[in-house]
Amino acid sequence: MDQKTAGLNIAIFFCRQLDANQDKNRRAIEKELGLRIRFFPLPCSGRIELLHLLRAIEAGADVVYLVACPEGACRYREGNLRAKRRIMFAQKLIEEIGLEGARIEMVNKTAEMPADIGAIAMELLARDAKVSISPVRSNAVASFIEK
Amino acid sequence: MTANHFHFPGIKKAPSRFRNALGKYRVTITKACTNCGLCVDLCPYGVYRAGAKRPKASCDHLCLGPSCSKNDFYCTERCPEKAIRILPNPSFEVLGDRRWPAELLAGTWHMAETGTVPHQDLNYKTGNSGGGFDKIRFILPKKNGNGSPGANENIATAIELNRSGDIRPRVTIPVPLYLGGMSFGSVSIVTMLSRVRAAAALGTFCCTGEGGYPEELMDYDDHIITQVATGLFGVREETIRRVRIVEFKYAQGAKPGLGGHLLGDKVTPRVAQMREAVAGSALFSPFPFHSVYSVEDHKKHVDWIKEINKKALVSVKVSTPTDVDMVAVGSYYAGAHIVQLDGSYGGTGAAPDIAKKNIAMPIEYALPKVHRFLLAEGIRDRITIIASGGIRSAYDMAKIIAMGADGVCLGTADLVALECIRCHHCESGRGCARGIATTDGELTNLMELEWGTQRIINMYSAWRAQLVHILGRLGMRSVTELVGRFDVLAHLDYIKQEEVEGELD
Amino acid sequence: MITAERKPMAEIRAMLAPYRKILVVGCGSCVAECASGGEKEVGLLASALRMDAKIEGRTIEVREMTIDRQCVYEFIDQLTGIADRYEIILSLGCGAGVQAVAEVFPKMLVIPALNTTFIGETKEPGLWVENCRACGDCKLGYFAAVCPVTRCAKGLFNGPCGGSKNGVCEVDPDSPCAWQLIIERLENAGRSDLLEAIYPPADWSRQQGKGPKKIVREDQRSEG
Amino acid sequence: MKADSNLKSILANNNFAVTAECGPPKGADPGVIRKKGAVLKDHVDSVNVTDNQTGAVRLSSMAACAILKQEGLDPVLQMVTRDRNRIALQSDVLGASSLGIRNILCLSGDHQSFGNQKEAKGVFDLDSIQFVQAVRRMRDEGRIIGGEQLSDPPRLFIGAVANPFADPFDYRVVRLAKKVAAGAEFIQTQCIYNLKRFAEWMRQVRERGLDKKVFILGGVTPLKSVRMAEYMSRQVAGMDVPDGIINRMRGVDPKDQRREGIRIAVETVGALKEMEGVHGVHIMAIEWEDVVPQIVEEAGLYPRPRTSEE
Amino acid sequence: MPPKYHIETSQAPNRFPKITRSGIIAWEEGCLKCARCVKKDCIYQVYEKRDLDDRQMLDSLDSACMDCFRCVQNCPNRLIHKGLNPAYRALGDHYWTPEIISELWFQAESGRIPVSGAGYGGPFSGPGFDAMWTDMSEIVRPTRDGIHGREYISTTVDIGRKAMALEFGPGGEIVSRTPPVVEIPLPVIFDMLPWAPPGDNIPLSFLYGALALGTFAIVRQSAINPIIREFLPYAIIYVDGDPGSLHAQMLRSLKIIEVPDGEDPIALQKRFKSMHPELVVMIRLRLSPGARERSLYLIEQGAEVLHLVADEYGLEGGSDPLFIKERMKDVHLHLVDRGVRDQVTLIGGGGIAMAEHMAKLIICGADALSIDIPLLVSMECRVCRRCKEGISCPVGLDDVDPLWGSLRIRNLMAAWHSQLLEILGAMGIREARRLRGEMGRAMFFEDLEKEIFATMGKRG
Repeated sequence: MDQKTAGLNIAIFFCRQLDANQDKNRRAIEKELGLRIRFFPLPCSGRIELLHLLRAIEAGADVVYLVACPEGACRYREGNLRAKRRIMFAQKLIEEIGLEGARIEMVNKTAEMPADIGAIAMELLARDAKVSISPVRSNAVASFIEK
Repeated sequence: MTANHFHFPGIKKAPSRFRNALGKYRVTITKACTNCGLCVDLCPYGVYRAGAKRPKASCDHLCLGPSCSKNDFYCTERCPEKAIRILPNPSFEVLGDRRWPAELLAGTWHMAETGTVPHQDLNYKTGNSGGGFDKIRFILPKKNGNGSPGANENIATAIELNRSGDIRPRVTIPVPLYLGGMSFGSVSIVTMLSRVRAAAALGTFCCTGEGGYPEELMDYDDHIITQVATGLFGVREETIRRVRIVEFKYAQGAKPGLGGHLLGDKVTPRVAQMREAVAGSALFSPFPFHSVYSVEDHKKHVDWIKEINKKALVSVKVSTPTDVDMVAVGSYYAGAHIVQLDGSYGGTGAAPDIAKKNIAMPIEYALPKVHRFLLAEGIRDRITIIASGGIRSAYDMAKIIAMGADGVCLGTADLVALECIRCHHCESGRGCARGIATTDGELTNLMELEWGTQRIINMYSAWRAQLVHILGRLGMRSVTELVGRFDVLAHLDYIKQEEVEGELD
Repeated sequence: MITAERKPMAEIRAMLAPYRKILVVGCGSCVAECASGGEKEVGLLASALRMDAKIEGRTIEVREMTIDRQCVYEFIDQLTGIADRYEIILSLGCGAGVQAVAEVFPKMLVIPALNTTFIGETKEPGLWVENCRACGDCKLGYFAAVCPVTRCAKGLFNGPCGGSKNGVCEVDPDSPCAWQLIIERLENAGRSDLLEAIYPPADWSRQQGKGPKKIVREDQRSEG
Repeated sequence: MKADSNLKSILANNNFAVTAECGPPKGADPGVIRKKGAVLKDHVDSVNVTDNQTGAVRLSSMAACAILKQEGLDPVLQMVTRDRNRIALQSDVLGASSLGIRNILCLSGDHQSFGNQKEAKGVFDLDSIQFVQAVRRMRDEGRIIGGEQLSDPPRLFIGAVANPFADPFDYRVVRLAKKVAAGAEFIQTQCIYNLKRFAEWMRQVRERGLDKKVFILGGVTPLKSVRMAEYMSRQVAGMDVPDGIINRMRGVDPKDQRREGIRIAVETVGALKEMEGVHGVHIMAIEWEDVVPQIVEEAGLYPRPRTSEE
Repeated sequence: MPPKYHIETSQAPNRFPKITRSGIIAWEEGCLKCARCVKKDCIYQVYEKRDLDDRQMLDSLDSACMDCFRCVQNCPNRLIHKGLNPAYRALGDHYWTPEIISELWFQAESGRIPVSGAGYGGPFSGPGFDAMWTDMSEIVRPTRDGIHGREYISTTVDIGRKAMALEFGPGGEIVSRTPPVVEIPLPVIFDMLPWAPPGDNIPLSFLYGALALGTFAIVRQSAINPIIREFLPYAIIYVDGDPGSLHAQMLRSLKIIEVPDGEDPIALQKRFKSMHPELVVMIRLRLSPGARERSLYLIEQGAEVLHLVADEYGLEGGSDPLFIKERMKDVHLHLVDRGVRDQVTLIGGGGIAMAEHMAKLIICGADALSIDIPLLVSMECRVCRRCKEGISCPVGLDDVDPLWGSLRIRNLMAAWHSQLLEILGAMGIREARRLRGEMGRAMFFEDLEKEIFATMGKRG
């Protein structure tokens, strides 16, 4: 894994339609990163709620991704479109308390991206980190890694 | 009344009680819609209803789905704004189970709503259990194309229930089916009455189950089978005298060897009064009859009923142990007119999962065993064999008759007609959330009697039409010709399409 | 229903700055419908406040509660025995809710998290539009059920001003000209005659009389 | 002090009236008003003073009218309902009359959101028609709204505005009729560039016989440039500048555009003079009052008749 | 008759929201807040009790919904849908199915038998244990009342070798030496786990559970530490280290010891017996095609108890492995045939996942069973086997509270016990000992298919 995101806690919400075998496919990265990475499968990305996103950050995630199907390819027609608007709303909300909006990001899968969620996660982690450790956890006891 | 002159009840549309019927497809109209109304005019199945801002796809359960694209009335293609989306209904995958998959449920709902077989691509014939009925097909001769119209009209579907040759009356039912016992308490009074009234309209019978004989049923005495079961709940000489058939329930396929159990929540004051028990306390029906430990004891029971009601036929309901054939013979010699074999995959209001899955054998095994054994004993013609426990469709019914039954007894299918979705929670809390298997006042009110009656009539009317169709294809003039005709059946594990002449259906 | 919008976080933070134990109270009625003060919004705001405190290294205790209606005492009573464990109540009710809660807890400071905006209608999901100003003297019967007080920028009773063009208001081109609607609807209904009448000045005393307005329904009042 | 309105006399004597508009300054210097008054004095019959036009704060219309009155002009007091409730409006009507102001033009006023006081509360206690009715009642019946008797009624020639170019078009005449019914005696219209539409409106006015009940003065505003023409066409609601006019402006050299604007204004005045039922023109040369004499002269409306009262 | 065996149960709440088969897909936008779903339609109050679990980001909507579909069918804007839950599908594998896992959870939480309405909704039959049905008694046979009845049905079984005949001395006194026998009140012992998160908490839960139930848990010799040592009376030590280090004092606190089937397990048996004659020695034997011969050999050499283990899928070793049920039948019938079956105790293990497997394996010839994974599942294990790969346990089993864990185990075993009683009662069998080898009281898929369906389609 790239060092760019080393030290960051990552929460990945993802649509299970992306990867039927998601449970197996994410193990390698779970093994490597331990509790620094958390996966939350959703039946559809449209099932994401603002509270999910906020609570993830509150619990100590530095970056929260929502990985969704390509636009226009949602099994429920509009799930990922709705998700996108919720993500934008959540970004604005956290900006109001002084966090970077970039801590929450929507990723629509593209044809170039790998098919399994573990590999997608690897790819996301290899990107340049847009943010550093969240002040939410650096200034307080992080509960993200606590169970 | 003879079956030949029986007038079958009419079919009337009886749409879903719920705002959104459940179908295989979901039709949505996007904001691009200009409310031109073309889709409303185009769709011959009435999927759309005109709306104030845009049409509502209020009946998308009637939609043909993407396969409609070959039709010139395909709305999605012709919508000027391309505002119509037809997608699989996401909820459909959650519905049902292996024995009653979503399509079979939806197909049955369709029959109950319209009285006709589904026009959508729904498999309404078999389930997805991977064995038994679901792997058995009829071998139908290839269509020769010159079947004269109306030829099926004279195909008889009636069966005789008293074949013993004794002095008791002959009882003929115009369809080879009657409705099985569901006690007052396990289902609501509306459900019970809907079934009884539908049975009366169809000229057949409905069994009370073990829970007494509510007075609302008395108008339908001639179409009621009253049940004497191991708890003897609500059994009175007076009620035994009212009816034409009395049924001994030894066991139930879903929980063979186990007693019945009605949870305290369902024991309302009315239920308690009927069963002569205390409201709010759980009721156990023991197993077995503590007065029956031998065939001789059993004969005494039958004699007792015959003594009390001199005209009634006696039916014996048993489940399907290893020695089911012996049980059937024993029942015959004890004087029963009807033996009902309840297979292990039958319905129940509540039973331990371990029993439902594991104890006793499926009806598909038991029935042929019994049929052949009775044939060998030379008494097959003297007794009526009714199969139950897992008969879900007209095809299951026809198959089990071909495997040796005279007719079938049904329960779950009726409930599905009443929009049961097989959530398997009949037993919990206030009972059925859909107001079918409940005694909760508010939930009971979810269903209307007329509607319930009509739904069941509609479904069985569609079943009868399918049975007639099968008999017609097989060149039979009566359902009695089908009994024990293993040769018209194929099990897909043992016979391939290439090995038969004709088509497998 | 009554609509409201969340205040900017900066304002809420400033008001809450001196306090550590905060009871965040939502309202399950109007403001829940317009997605500004229901259970979810309470959850979001509470989460944001907790994070905000963490960022600044403060420790705060936030409890979330949402009651069915903040403007009815019976529901506010659910806070009794809980409220006094907190230093301050942050109310996500409308102005009426905030004040009703304050009245029930005379010793507690109650501050609003919302700006109460208007009486409106849900036009479509996520879009609420004002259409009543509670003037207390409803004239919708003469104006084809389009309220000129609310929906005309100038509240004109006798026809559109000169700024109406292509059916939209000159003040807000995204809003239809109320008078255009009135005229169309009256014409469609065959009541153009109502357009010729001159409507006298309104009786605003019904809207702003002597202090807060009251409604009394004797039959609804209890003896006790 | 003149006993009555000069404008009223001109119109009553079947003269083709000429009025002009004068915007007060954003400051307290009375000299600006006096200067504008001097420019217009001989060439027009009356001068309208705008009331915080576009919602921007300016020297008060009432004060400016009083100054013009001192300078010997016949001012038309414009009063909008945006800024005053019925108490203030009626009080100011009495005040104006007491200062010898004899003409009033009742308007609702531009919405406050267009001005430099966007956060202001728009009053709009009355609308323009209710205001016209109120003034008429004060004058003719000596009663205020609500019926209380005045000791002395105001003496005012009551005007209102009309915009033939706003939508819905068919309703514009109805609204005029309502204003007339409410008591308006003269009407000044929005600036006319689309003569065809104005003519159609006048046809409807005549059809209802309104030209016999009220004096109609067509509004004329000289264009300074193509930019102004385009701006008015696009940005000002209720303004109709046809492409023909814009193209005509575009067709001349920028330095000659003012001249062309004047030419169009003169032609418009000419056309209005010929139009049945039009009783005069109202020239609104926005911050360009000194062009008014030229237009009046070129339109052949100079010199202005003297009225008998003088 | 011993006192009626009864297992105390009490509700042992889940630590995590249940993962259920389906989830609700609800679009929030467009909700009319008409509250039909909340106020009128949901009789389970799922919507009113909504809560978000931070650890799983799971909405209680998903775990509490009972699939009645009323909200789906009555939402005026049709905003509510249902979908299968991906996390549910990801539970376990083809053998340890999500259905099995969730039923185990239910039993461990409540101690109750899973009961439901409507007929069986599963497949007609299946591989392994699903290819057989158990019998019941009807009319012509005496029956029992099952769990609600008054008659006592015993589930006790014996572990040890039995003398086939007693020899009497001249004075009528018994002179034959009877080998030691350990009685367990339910035919189950707890086996070692094929995989598990590290630490003492899980073995301690097992040992506490064994103590409460009156049975035993097998513990590796190598895993014994001072904490585990406290529980040796409820443990069966599996000798995976140097037998020499097991001193007599330690052996005397044991009732049963298990030795691997190595070069000479009988020698090891003799060695332990010489140190502690009352000790029952079990020989752990990997199931394989050679199991019948090996079993016969060991019995002839004096083996007392054979623990025949399959893998976690119930399969024996080898290239074309048989399922435990088939191999158990094979071994059992072979030993019956050779007249030695009654001398020994056969314990089967591996792939036992449900209560019914218990009854079915006993019918196929086992005296008792050893179970493993279901005990872990009772503590909310999801059979993801992440621990096997060294990934942390998603439900934190390594720091589970052993008291809670043992309560869950007790609940599960109570439910299994009740279900065994149901099966025995339905068959009219009074004790579990009598069920062993009763293949005539079962129905096998292969036999029935041949008998019933093979003749179809044949004319004449």
